Amino acid sequence: MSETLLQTDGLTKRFGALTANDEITLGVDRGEIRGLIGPNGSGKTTFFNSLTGFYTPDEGTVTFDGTDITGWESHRIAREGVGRTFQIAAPFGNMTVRQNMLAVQTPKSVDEHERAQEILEFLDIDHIADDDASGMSGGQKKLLGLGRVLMLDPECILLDEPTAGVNPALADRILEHLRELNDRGTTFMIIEHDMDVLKQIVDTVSVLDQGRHIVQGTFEEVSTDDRVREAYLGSADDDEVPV
Amino acid sequence: MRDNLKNTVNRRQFTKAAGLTGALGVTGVAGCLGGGSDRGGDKFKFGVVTSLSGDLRFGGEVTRRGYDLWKKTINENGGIEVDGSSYEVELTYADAKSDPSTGADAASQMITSEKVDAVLGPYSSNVTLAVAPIMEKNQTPHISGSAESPRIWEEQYKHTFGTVPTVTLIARQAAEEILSLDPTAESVYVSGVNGPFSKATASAMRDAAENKGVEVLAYDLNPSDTDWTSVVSSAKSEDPDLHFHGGHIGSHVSLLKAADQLNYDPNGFFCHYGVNTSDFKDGLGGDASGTFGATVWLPSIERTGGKLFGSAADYAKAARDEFDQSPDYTQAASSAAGIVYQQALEELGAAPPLSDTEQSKLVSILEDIEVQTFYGDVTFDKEGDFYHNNTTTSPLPVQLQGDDDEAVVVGSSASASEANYPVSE
Amino acid sequence: MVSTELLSQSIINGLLLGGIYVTVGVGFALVFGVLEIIDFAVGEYVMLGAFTGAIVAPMVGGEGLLVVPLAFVAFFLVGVVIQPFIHHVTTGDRPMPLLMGLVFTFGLATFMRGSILTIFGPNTRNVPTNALSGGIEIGGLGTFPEVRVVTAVVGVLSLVAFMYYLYRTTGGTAIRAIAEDRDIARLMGVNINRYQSIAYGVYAGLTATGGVFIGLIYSAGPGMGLQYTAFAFFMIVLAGLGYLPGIIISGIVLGLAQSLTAVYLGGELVFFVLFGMIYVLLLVRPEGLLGKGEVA
Amino acid sequence: MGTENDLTVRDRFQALLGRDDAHLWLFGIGAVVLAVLPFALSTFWTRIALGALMWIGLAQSWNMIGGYAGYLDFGHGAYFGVGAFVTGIVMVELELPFVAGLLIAGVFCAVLAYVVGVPTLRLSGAYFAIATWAFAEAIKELALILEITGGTYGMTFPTGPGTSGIPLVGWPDEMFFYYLMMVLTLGTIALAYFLFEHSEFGFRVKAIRDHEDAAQSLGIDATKIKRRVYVISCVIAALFGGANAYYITFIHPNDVLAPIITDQMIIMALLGGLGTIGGPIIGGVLIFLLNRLSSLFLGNTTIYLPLIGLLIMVTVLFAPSGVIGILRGEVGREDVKQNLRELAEKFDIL
Repeated sequence: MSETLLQTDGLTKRFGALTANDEITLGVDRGEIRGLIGPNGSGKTTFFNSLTGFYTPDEGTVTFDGTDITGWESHRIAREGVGRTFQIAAPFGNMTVRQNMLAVQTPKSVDEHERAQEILEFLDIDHIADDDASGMSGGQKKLLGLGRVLMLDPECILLDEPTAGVNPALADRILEHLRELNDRGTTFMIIEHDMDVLKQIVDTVSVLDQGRHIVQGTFEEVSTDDRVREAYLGSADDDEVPV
Repeated sequence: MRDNLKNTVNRRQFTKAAGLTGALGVTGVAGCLGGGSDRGGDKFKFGVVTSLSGDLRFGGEVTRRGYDLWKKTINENGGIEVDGSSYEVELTYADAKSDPSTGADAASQMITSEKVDAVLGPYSSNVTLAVAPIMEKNQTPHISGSAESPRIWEEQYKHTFGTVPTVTLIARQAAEEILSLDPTAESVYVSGVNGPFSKATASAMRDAAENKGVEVLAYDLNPSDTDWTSVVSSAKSEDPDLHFHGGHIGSHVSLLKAADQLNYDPNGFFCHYGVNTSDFKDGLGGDASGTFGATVWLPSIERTGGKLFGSAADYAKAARDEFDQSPDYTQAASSAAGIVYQQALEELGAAPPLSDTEQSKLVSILEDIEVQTFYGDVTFDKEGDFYHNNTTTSPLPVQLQGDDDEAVVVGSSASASEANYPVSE
Repeated sequence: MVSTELLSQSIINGLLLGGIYVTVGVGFALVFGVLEIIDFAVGEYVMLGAFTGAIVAPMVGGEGLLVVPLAFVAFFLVGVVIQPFIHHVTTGDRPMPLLMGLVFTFGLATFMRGSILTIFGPNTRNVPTNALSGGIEIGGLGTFPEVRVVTAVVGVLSLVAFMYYLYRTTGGTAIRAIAEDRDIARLMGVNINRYQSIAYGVYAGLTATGGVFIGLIYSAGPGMGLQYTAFAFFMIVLAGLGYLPGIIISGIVLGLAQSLTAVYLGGELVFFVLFGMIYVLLLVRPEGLLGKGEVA
Repeated sequence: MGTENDLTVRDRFQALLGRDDAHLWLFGIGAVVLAVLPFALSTFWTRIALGALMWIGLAQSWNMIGGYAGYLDFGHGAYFGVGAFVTGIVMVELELPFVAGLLIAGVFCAVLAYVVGVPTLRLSGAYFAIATWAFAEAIKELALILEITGGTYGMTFPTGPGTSGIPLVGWPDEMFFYYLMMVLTLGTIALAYFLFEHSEFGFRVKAIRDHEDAAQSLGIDATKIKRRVYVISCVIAALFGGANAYYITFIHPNDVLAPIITDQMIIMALLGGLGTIGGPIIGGVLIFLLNRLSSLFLGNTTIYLPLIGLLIMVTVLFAPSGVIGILRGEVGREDVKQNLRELAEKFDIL
């Protein structure tokens, strides 16, 4: 089962003189969990944004499940089956948790109320379903962010630091949920700084440095790779060197 | 400034303000109380709808002075005499804010809530056109001392009357006289504000020139708050003998200032409405001299009658004593509107408050009325384009002359002074 | 006058009209760009300045120009006192701070306009000047009205002075730091309250000064402010939000469009063309005419 | 804490507001009260009540795009005016009854709003606000120079029996217009309630307002949804414009297209409480009554103008979530004190 689900080919995004993504060619297989790492400013979030239609790439293509989705509007990409979360998990204000879930544009055939209830139960936040979403804890907000994406029933989910700022117990729970979802067939690509977290969950890791895709491999392969060490040591954030 | 300070909130207003607070949010309750329907029978009560704020507050202020002065004077003289007893006059005001919708509500308030005997009209044609239908529906008499727009009379409202001849007549007759001054003008540049009254004025000026066979170099309408240097530059390059301008005081001031700044100097400027107001003279700060205008009334004018005020001069003195400013014809016509009611009520012979049938009778009396006042003879047309407009009072061309920019009559009439023409600074 | 002279005169008129708009736009651009305040009262500072001219000038020998420094100082102080209120409603945990500031200043504008109308009445008042009257004729080109020329020069000079202050002085640096990031500015030890108040005070003073000149050109009246509020808004978006020198360009564009439309297309069309142009320009160039503004 | 007996009036009120069906109850009771109200009122107070109803509806229509969708529409009044003129043109030029005019005005403004919305909604924040403002000014100027609108002479509507086109309505009087406004306003409130508070559509609108990127990533087509909200809110303003024009009988570009129309809608929605159903209702009633009654009852002074200005400032200072915030108990003595303290700190300017 090594069929490629999401493939970028020479994906390039420039901001004026700065090239944030430099000809990134990268494929994610169906059913895998892919980690995406790199020093700060290496272009990880930009890559997500280019993939999901928030930025129009200057060059290159994005193919999802055989369909060229380059330049599509983000909501269309989402409906096509690529969900994503943001680094900052902000619920929509003035609404309950459940209403946040119902806001998602689900496929017409789905009974959204039923689905929302299932997902909330799956994530163990159904007990606060009718509370004001703005009153949730940070970790609960992350769960809600994940829950909203699940409403789309996506084949592939891009997660931007799913456990950042969440207490360890809740972080473990989130990872547990991800694994379970992966077992059911969902493909993931995860930006994560916490290498302990990454180690537990990913199948393979892609490393970005200065906008370029420099290495891909298993966690062990990558963590011993010289280019990766250099990339991290070369940057100011030496605390982020993988061990 | 002084007259405004005088109008600080008095006790009656204060009571109303207090009542207002109560009325907020509980319209229903306030409605049942009827908000001011507690009128006694010892006074004639008139509702005044005029614009004290909004775009047309200049004129609104002038009409208010006219109505106020009439009320004050008649009450000092004991009031309106009906069948041997005298009844004082009470005015109740509403600010239409130059807004037809507010004006319509004000009219309704006067009739159904304040239960006035008659209404003195709003300033500006837009508000008049919204108020008049309500007068029709309620069959309440309504005289405006300021409505000069021809549109109002075209609508043929039975209950609405006006003491000022429509501007179509005023501007045209004055313009024709000014065009006859020696040396006779061969060309004229007509500008105006693109507003209902001003456009009617400018087009009457244009018609006058065309009637006299004078070449009209341009007929140039502009938004009121435009920068008038463009008009002045265009006019200057056309080099007309005379410049005619239809607008309100604000636009005259802006136009003449721009002309001064650009050294544009035709033989004369004729502006209508309002060269004879202190607003205009103050606005130009001494540069108003020589400007031509049109009027139907001046403090110095001789008129045949003198009901309430002995003569134009008497009225002017009373006005100056009260407001510290010379009255212009709108103010005079507003006071005259009151005098017309006074005469009509005397003829009607009914004590206040007037019943519906008495109000209808009052309207019939107004249709046939002939009053001789300090302002001139007032009658109302019974048919035609000027239905219910007083076209009897004759218009005159004036010019601001002398050190204090006194308006004097010029042109062909017997009492006319020599015009400063071509105008020299 | 031949028609080329009408053309050159119209261009002169347009440029000088643009100068008037610049005097209103400069301060406004500052409070928008630096304090992120959209001040609905901007036109009312113009009105208050013009009124100050009309009332004070007769006391100082009928010379409106002498009122200028007084107007600046007086409204600088007014601005310094008002700014904390605006600052307060546009910060903290309030929802939609942009709108809060807008509505607060809308109330402020209503208060100012209503107070002047109630106290001084509706009359138009002259702001006298003996120093500047008439125009200087330059053969072949046209007439340069003295008072308008001085106004335009003052407008441009105050822009230059502003730029100098912002980029060459400590206070200016502090203000720019605040514009970049309030929290960092605070960490750097900048008393942001003081500098924000100063910036707003300078804006109020300058706009009122512009008002004195506008009073000299036209006259003073309680309702005159509204149109300048509109123009101030249009000035800063055409300039490109946050890009101060763009104010000159937008002044020129607005002034010329107005003047040339009036002469060559018809006076009635002036504002239709002007507002239509602003709308279309915003759609096609939201980053300002020069493309140097920030796009929200 | 506390038993039933300890509840204060405010607590009870909040409890009532908190009930699921409270809104429906309030709406039902309100509708009944409104329906019988004119029988208790004089003609004048009926007019005032119908004016208040109209402004509630207008404020609510602005609240849809401004409060729920978060787009500061400074040109909303343009649709009020265009609705008025289209209704008038249909009645005067085509000699059709009012109902036809109103329907055509609604359809016309739907198309206009769609065409305008496509490019304009690409802008956001202050840009959108100023673009819509310029658009509205341009529309006003256009109406002043067009022949068909009557230009600067304005337009007088046909009145009298038969002009309404509604069976059983003779000469349309205050009662007729009252019920017309009542139907429009209650319809607007009901629409706002079901659209924005009780449907996925409304959740999506709020999602876009709060976090447009996140909403997009959840499959929500923000462009399409914003355009829908814009068109709906504009059509409502147009319907009120047409109804009001027929009621006033005379319209002029300087009146029905005045920027103050938009300003009032914004102030009402904001002071009442943005992005809520109750806010524009409370704001609309309060501001309209304050404005109208003060100009009518304090008719020979303009002192009410600065007072209204002060009121607006004080509300923004102390009740940022509007009057509805006060009713919800968000503006207690402590909050005011806290507010004053924070304000005082900002005076640290020496």
